[in-house]
Amino acid sequence: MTSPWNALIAVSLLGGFSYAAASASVLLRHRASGARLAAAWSAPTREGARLLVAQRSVVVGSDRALARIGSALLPLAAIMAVLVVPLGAHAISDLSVGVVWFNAMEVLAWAAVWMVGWGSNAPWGVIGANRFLAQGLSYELPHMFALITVAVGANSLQVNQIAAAQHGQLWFALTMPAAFIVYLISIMGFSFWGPFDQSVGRDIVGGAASQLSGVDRLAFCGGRYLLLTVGSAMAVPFFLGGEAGPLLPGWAWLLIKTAAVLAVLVWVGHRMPPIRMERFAEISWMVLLPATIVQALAVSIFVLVGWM
Amino acid sequence: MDAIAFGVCSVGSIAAGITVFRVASMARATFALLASFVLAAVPILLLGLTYLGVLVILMMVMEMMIMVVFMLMYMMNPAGLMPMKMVHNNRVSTIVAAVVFVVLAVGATVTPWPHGGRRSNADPTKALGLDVMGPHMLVMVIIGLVLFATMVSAIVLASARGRYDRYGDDLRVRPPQDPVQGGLGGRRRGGLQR
Amino acid sequence: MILSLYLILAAGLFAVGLYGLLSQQSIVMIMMGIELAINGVIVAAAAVWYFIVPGSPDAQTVVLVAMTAMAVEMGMGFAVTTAIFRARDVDMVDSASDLKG
Amino acid sequence: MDLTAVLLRLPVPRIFVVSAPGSSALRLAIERETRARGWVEALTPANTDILVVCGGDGSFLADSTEQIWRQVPCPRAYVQVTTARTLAQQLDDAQAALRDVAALREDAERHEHFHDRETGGHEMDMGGTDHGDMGDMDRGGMGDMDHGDMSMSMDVPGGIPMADRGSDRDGLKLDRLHVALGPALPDWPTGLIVRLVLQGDVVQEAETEAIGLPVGSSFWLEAERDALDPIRVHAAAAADSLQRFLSVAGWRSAAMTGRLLRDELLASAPSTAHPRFVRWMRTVRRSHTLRWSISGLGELGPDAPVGLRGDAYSRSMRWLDEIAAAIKARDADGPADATWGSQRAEGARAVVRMLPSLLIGQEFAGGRLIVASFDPDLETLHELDASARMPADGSGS
Repeated sequence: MTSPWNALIAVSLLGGFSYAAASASVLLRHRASGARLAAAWSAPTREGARLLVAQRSVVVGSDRALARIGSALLPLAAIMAVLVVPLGAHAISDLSVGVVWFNAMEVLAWAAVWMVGWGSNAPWGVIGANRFLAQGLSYELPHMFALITVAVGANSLQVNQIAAAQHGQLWFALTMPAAFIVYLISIMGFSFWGPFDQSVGRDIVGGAASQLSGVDRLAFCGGRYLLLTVGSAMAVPFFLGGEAGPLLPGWAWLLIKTAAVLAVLVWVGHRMPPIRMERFAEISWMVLLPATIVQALAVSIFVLVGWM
Repeated sequence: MDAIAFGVCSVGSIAAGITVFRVASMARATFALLASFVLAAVPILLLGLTYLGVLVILMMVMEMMIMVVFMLMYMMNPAGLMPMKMVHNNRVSTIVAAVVFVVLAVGATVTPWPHGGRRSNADPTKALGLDVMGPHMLVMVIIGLVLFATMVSAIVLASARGRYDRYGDDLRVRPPQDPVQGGLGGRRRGGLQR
Repeated sequence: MILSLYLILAAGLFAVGLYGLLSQQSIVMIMMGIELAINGVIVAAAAVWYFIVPGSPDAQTVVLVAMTAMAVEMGMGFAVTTAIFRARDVDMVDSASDLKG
Repeated sequence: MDLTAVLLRLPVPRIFVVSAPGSSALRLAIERETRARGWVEALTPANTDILVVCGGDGSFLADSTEQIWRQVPCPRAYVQVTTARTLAQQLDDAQAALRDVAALREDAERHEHFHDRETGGHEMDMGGTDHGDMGDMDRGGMGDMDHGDMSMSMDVPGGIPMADRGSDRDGLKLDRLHVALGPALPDWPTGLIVRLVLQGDVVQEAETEAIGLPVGSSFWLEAERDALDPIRVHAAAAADSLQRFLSVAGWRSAAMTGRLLRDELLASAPSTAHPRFVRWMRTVRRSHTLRWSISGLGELGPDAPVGLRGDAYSRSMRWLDEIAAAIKARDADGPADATWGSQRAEGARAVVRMLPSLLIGQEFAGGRLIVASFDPDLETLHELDASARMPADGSGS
């Protein structure tokens, strides 16, 4: 356990990056629709204020308890996941099984989204909730194999050691490209972002989130950006060499790399149309899963032979 | 600190476990069960078994989310709008459960448990890994086989459509005849488009 | 913290699970009972590792095996439920009593 | 000034548009105005600040509007638009109303009180089992969830009957859900209602209805009549359909550019050859993901009208072709297709007839995309039907 200041810094960085991601997303949308670009930077603040003063909506017959727990769980999961993200030399809590912890927290999103969707007692919510489970089952196994590959390559489940294992070597993004791509896909999967936002899709008028308003919606939508940010931040020690980089100090490289991954994901979210669940499920099981298994096998052999 | 956490979590875990059988809504029952698992994982974490504790949380979240779908599929009245008793021999079960609890609890308290061996300094996760990949390799191999057998037989049992339904009697039909087409291949090409 | 408290927690979980296992009619609810009981076993095994045999990881292996048992039980349980449901449209054990040997 | 008042000054309002049949001109005006102000459109009443009802005298949509209004959380404002001239002023007034703390407090109190009563007693309009009735539409016709009646007549709390069951493709006989799509659904063809019976999210039964349109007035026909360059109007109509389709497909950025292009085409602005639109067309046309994600949906064979043949992807690409032709052919104006209006009407008629058979067996997402890939123009259909009854007008088929 390190000082509470570390926790404070980590959480505020998380918030800051998420705000920037939300702003950037609005910016891209304004550019596409021809609206004023200058309004984008303040848009998340304005939206937050709007949701803070709004009543929480009540749908007759809805399971309010579940919906509210669910929307609060989403940001909570992201904040707990950030505990193991290394910041400078030390994470807030550098668990010896940081990878597994991160995975467990990210899976909490399944429960959160499902609770919100089911609790809304609207067909949209239920369809959205079940879509998210289908998506979760599709991305999760390849995602886990990607994480396993990283852990095998670094000989550790501890996030800092994974980053350290890439010092003076090729980054894991280069030595295990399949795992890296799958990892990026699964970030978008668990934060239901961009091509994988079918669970809150427009065709089901917002899906799981369709009946949310007020603080609940703020927590839910904010939590989604937090998850996206945590996923991007985690990509840096996993695949992009942690704080390795010339000239600048380590923490600066961490921030730059995180921002870069986040920017790519936000851009992809606007550049690509969503992928329908039934199509992605088959791709995931028939292409991504075998690819990650082969990747894991290859990395294991490299480790045994001593190349990594 | 640890003692408080242990007390709160273990009482909460058992309470959540009881809630599972008291609520009418299937969704709530599932999440009560999930809460019970997560709370029971905290005492495990307190013992220093970080890997197993986190693994319990990870696995149970996924398992419960799959379970909830089945609950909604097969239970009548999944939303619990209508309170209904779905129990048989409730009294006998309660008594049996209570007796078992008392016997086990008394046994746990009065038994003179042998006092612990030497605590090794090694990381328990690493020790577990070395164990299942070494002395207990056979256990892992068997677990693997059992899981594989389970996957195959569960799919055989649950699936209504086999490959003859998909590919036709001589297995030559391409693309496969699925009610909803997947993302790979099998797109019908030809005169229809454009 | 002492061993017996952990074992009482495990006994409590096991007993609640046993109650569900014995009293519920729906197959899915019975499976919930089984899961609770197995979770009791997991807690007990973890406690035994810490207090009795911390030197060897055998008890940890038991936890892994118990978790596998849960997964297998779930997978097979749902498969059987689906098969019965498709064939006979029931999900209550009382209605499937002719499956008794 | 207290905190609430400060917070109330900040938000960018979200508007939810309910458009009556025959009010496409107003809908387009609202969309233009929304964009100019940088406002955002809401997808559901629960996330709405300003409810805008456009067109009609209020009687037609009264029932569902009432339902929607009930779900809008405070602070909220209501606007009934009848002409485009007063639109800007009305929206300004609504925004001012959203900052009036005292009035909002009062409204919020009433609203809360109402909800307490409603949720406390479980009095439900969900239990209605006559699916044909418009008043049955809980959630303002955005998809009601009335569980069908059940043979077991149990005394249930709140009068909510349990879902009925029926056979499905997996042979599991699961619960069924009755959902009505339209008329007040974002990105949905005006005046169309589709009633679905869902199992999970698989469509088991479907029936379509084109709700009666009080005044026969078709925006697109009028625009074509008034325009100097009908081809641009045709392209604008295609852009409108395409942006809706892309929006349903979830590709929000592309849909928004499509909407901008539509307005530029209608305004006959010279900027349509702007590199932004050229780039947009290239992006949409070359998107493998889009093609891969939607091809094979709702295929129609040679017995369908020419404009509808193929699958959802080829239909959307035809819209793109139309737009591209209009943008490129600025100088060399060919003769516009004189039968454009009647083709639209015939297409809409065919769609209403064929939709059920196309929807059954699809998953919900596929179903929405199929409907969006036709985007039937019921206004034109009704106008031409009406004028065909009057012998003086010969523009019908």
